[in-house]
Amino acid sequence: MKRDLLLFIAFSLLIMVAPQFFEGGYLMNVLVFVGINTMLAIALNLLLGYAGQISLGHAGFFGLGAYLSGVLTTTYSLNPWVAMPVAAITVGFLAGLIGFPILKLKGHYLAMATLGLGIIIYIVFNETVELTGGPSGLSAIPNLQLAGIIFDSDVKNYYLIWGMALAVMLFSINLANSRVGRALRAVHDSEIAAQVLGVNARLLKVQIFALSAVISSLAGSLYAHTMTFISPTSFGFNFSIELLTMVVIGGLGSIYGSFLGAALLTLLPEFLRGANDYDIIIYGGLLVVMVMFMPGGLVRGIPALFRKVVEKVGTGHA
Amino acid sequence: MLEISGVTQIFGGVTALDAVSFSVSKGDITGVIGPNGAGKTTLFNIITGIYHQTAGKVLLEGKDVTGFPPERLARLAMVRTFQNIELFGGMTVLENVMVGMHTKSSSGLLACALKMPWSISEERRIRKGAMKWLEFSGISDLADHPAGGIPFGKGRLLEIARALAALPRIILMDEPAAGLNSQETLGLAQLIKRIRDLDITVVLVEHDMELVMDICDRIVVLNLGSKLAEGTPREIQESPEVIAAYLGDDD
Amino acid sequence: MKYRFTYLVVSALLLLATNVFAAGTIKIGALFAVTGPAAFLGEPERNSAKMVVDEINRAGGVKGRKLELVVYDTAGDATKAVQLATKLIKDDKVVAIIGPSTTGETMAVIPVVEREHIPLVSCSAGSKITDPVKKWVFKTAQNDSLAVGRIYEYLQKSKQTKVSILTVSDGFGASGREQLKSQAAKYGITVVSDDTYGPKDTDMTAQLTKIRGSNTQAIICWGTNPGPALVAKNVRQLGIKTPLFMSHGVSSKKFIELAGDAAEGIKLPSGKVVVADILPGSDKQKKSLLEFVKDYQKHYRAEGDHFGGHAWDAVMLIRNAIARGADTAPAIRDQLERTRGFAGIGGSFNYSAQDHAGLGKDAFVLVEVRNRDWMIVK
Amino acid sequence: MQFDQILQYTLSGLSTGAIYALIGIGFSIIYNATGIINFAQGEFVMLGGLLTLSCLELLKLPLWAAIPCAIVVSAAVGILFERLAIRPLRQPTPINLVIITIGGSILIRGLAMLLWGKDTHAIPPFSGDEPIAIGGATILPQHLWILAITLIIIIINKVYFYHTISGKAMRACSYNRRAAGLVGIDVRRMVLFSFIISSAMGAVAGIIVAPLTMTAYDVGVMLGLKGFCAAIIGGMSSGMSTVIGGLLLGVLESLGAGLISSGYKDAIAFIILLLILFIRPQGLFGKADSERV
Repeated sequence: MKRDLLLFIAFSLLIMVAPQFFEGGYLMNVLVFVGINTMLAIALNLLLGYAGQISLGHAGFFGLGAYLSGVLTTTYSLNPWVAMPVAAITVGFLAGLIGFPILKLKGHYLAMATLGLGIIIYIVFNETVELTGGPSGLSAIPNLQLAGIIFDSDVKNYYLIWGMALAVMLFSINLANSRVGRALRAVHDSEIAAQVLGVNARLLKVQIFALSAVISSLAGSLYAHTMTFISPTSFGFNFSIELLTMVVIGGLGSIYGSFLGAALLTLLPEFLRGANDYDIIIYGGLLVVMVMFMPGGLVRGIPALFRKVVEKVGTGHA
Repeated sequence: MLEISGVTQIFGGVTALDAVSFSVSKGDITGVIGPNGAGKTTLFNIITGIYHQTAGKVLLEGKDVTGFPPERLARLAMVRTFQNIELFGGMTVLENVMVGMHTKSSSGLLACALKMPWSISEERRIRKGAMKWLEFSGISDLADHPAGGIPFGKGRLLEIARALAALPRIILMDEPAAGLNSQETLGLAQLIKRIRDLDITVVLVEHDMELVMDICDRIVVLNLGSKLAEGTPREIQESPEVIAAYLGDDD
Repeated sequence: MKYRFTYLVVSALLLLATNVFAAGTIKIGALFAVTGPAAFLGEPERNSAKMVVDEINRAGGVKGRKLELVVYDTAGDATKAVQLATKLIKDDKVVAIIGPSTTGETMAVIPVVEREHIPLVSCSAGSKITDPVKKWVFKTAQNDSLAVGRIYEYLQKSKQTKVSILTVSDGFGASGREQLKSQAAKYGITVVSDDTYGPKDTDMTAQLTKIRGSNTQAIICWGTNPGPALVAKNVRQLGIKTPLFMSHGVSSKKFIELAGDAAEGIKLPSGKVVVADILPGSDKQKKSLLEFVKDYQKHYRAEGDHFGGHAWDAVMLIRNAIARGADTAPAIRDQLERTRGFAGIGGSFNYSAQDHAGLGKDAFVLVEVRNRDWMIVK
Repeated sequence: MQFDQILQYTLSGLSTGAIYALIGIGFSIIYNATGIINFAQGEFVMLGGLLTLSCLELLKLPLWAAIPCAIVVSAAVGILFERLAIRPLRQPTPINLVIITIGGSILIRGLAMLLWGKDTHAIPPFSGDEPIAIGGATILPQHLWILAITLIIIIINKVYFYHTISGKAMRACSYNRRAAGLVGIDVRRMVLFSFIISSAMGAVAGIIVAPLTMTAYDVGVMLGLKGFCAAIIGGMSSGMSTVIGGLLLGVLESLGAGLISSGYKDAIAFIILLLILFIRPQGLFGKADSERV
């Protein structure tokens, strides 16, 4: 408990001083997106890593948040700070509603159903042209403002988004180590045993599905207000897969793992800049290799690898 | 305490249970025995709401609980353990037992995540309670070990501790001695008796006759889906039908 | 992990190295969708931009200074486009940016360049990029409205008033659909049916069957390869005799190759590049066009298309601005706005404070596919 | 509403549906033998088309030789995929399998992009492209090819699964893998077989459809998903129900695009998918099965 808190404080401090090292540079901009992706990866991880329920449609919830915020603040001139919770509650409610039938499904079937859901949402973004601007996108979404500060630069957005992301992290760490979090993990390990102990597995899964959608929606709203422009392509099937990759690479059921996965996958294209056409292969290859050789993700795999190397070196000398 | 009346289960044309009726009185240790395929585990699954029977009723403390899902039965203070222990392997031993206290705590999702004062104090209470049950089962030294890595025998004890943490009035155990060595079985017998002393009704399915005869107050014998006999251990041992159908069979 | 570290060190060294050499050169950034669904735009654009920068440098640069082109691939993704625009400005310190390839990406990048005061010469077609005019944003691709106007003008002349439109559901199709619907009334045309198809669809007979059942006099399909080729084939299969029009999105040999015989008789508005060799000698653009086609053939052994032309124009416009003495971002912007009568690939550019699109109707010619080649429709 | 319009919608729908059916059966075969939903199934459709193209243009093979060549190579890729990605998996949980087949599909698609580029390619029709009139509707000779080949494949399938030893063994695996293993069936071999058969079938689908729809490195994604919808409607059967599921899906899509809204055409397929999963997870024609819920 104490250790968790210390770790979190250390992590937060690191995040907060980080901008001192690359103030103003392009990396700041990438780090803003690392923040948004961290929120999304945590949202998916709560569902996939803790509750053991897969979703291949999370880009849809992310998009719903972004579009609701975007449309409410442009067409209906709502204050962004009002639009954001309105969007989140709406998305949470919708997710809860669809959650009951969809979470009855298991494994591959759940994967396909959520995938279908994501694609339907994507098509709706494309087709409701009067509302969303359709494939051409929605522009002139206002930046967030707080006490006279307009969040329109990378540095300001960095603090805004990482503030939110850290809050989501703390929220999730607390949740994971609580009565509800334990019940969730119990459902993941043995649904039947959890039920016998009085855990309403179905309700719990729906709750987490809705919570996960709410966090994704918040990330979507922040994305919309940071980018000030959104179009459907950012919320397609590919992005759902990218999120899944982040969670798996980082480590299922680890909040810091989600951060690692999000950071790696957001920064990776920067390293691969020279290998334009090859990045899709590296991407697919990474997914395959991780599942095969490091099923616990980076957050567990790296320490294990380290131990192995230390052992090898140790025995080598002996 | 628990009353089974006319429970019938048909799986795709095969009758697994045929109008089984018996009752369990409060504070007893009741054993359900029978050869393989007698329908013991099926019966347990029906009582605990995992299967839904084709016909018949289950009454818990006089209340008709037929068709209730397992989580609702848990709230009515009935819990069970499994034949192939179902531990939460990704969690520590202590956390496993803490899940057992689920019905005895109430903090919701938001309260937990936002660390509301009442949820913090509840968490403290859960931890304390769970520790107590670990001590009761004699495995408190394993509290911080991952449950996935402990020996099988300890896993049994953990599963029982976890079930007890739900403060049940009745506990059903599916073959608690399966896979245990004789030393561990002796310990188990002691534990089950201590559970009864807490005024918890125990129903168990078991193959280990020695154990059953030693600890049970009453025994129900199933054979091929029907009830064959019911009585005290002595009565069962002397029943000619049981000897013919079951004890004669060297199992 | 160690590997990555080495990689970092090496790339950092490389970066330093380029910076040293870069003294005296002028850095121009470029964002193209080289991969992803809009790769048919991004790839020729990147190729053309690189080619023309090489040519300029080989000829001694501009006013004795070499140009350096920094190209990033956006994969057609608006988020990436914004990140990379920031990277170009903050890390590479470019004085102007060319691209991005699609309207969506351009709209996403606009707030960045407006904030950072870097001129952007977009290669995408959406009218809303420069309407209303934004101080730092220019474009080279012809507005969709001009292409639509070309078709409608022709229909009006041949006294046809009822059209069916079939547009692809992506940014290109959506923008065309908007223009087709909004401009119809001006030419006395009514849109009798309005259908869309998905960019990955493989069969459009359902939409066309519906169109066949209407009393339409012309079918206008707005999309980029391969969809329109399928539409052409489906039209032929269904035995529809109504004249078929396409957009400038398919004015490349690739379309004729894909649609085969079904392409015969299809008319579409096109940049002049595909008919460069048969243009009348009086055409001001002819010289640029022939030069572009020849260079592209030489460099890439492929036919240059007008998408590549947008990037060519963008580089040349910036080059000319620099040649007029500008070497900082604000100066380049001001000089761009003073561009008059530049005969490029997309048309004759005349920018002004009120017009950052710069092209007139003559940017498009109406062409028809005949004998697997393009003919100019008079 | 005219009759010949409806006829045209139906005919177009049937030929698209036949392709969905072939891909759907591929899904079902692997699912039944292994319990895996192979998200890479669509990529074999892409491989079929593009490999045929290469055989025609690079190797200058005639069409009748290019097609089997493409099928064999696709099946070989299927073998590699099973050997390198599925078999060595240490923790074959459903989630890991979903992820690894997705990873595999991205990888295959990426390699195809490198090999064949990003362009769309046209493939000549098997026998001319003069439209054939049926009532008020018109179809192409290629449509007849599609329907005929689908029919032949279904018959071969039936013969294989019901009248050959290895087919029967495969069916045994699908009923109960453990029991099949106990009676001496080499389950791993059957798994490999299932990958070979379904990748070959995916390739056939890709080959016969390519002359109509053209082909590119990324055509597999949507077709694969639609094929999955067909399989779900058919209750994951590797026989007639999935075929009917595919045809039904094709016709509904085509009618939906013509009569309701062309923009929501793809949404129709997925709404059907969700409805079936919610209401009748055993498929339209199947008996209840506790596996899916």
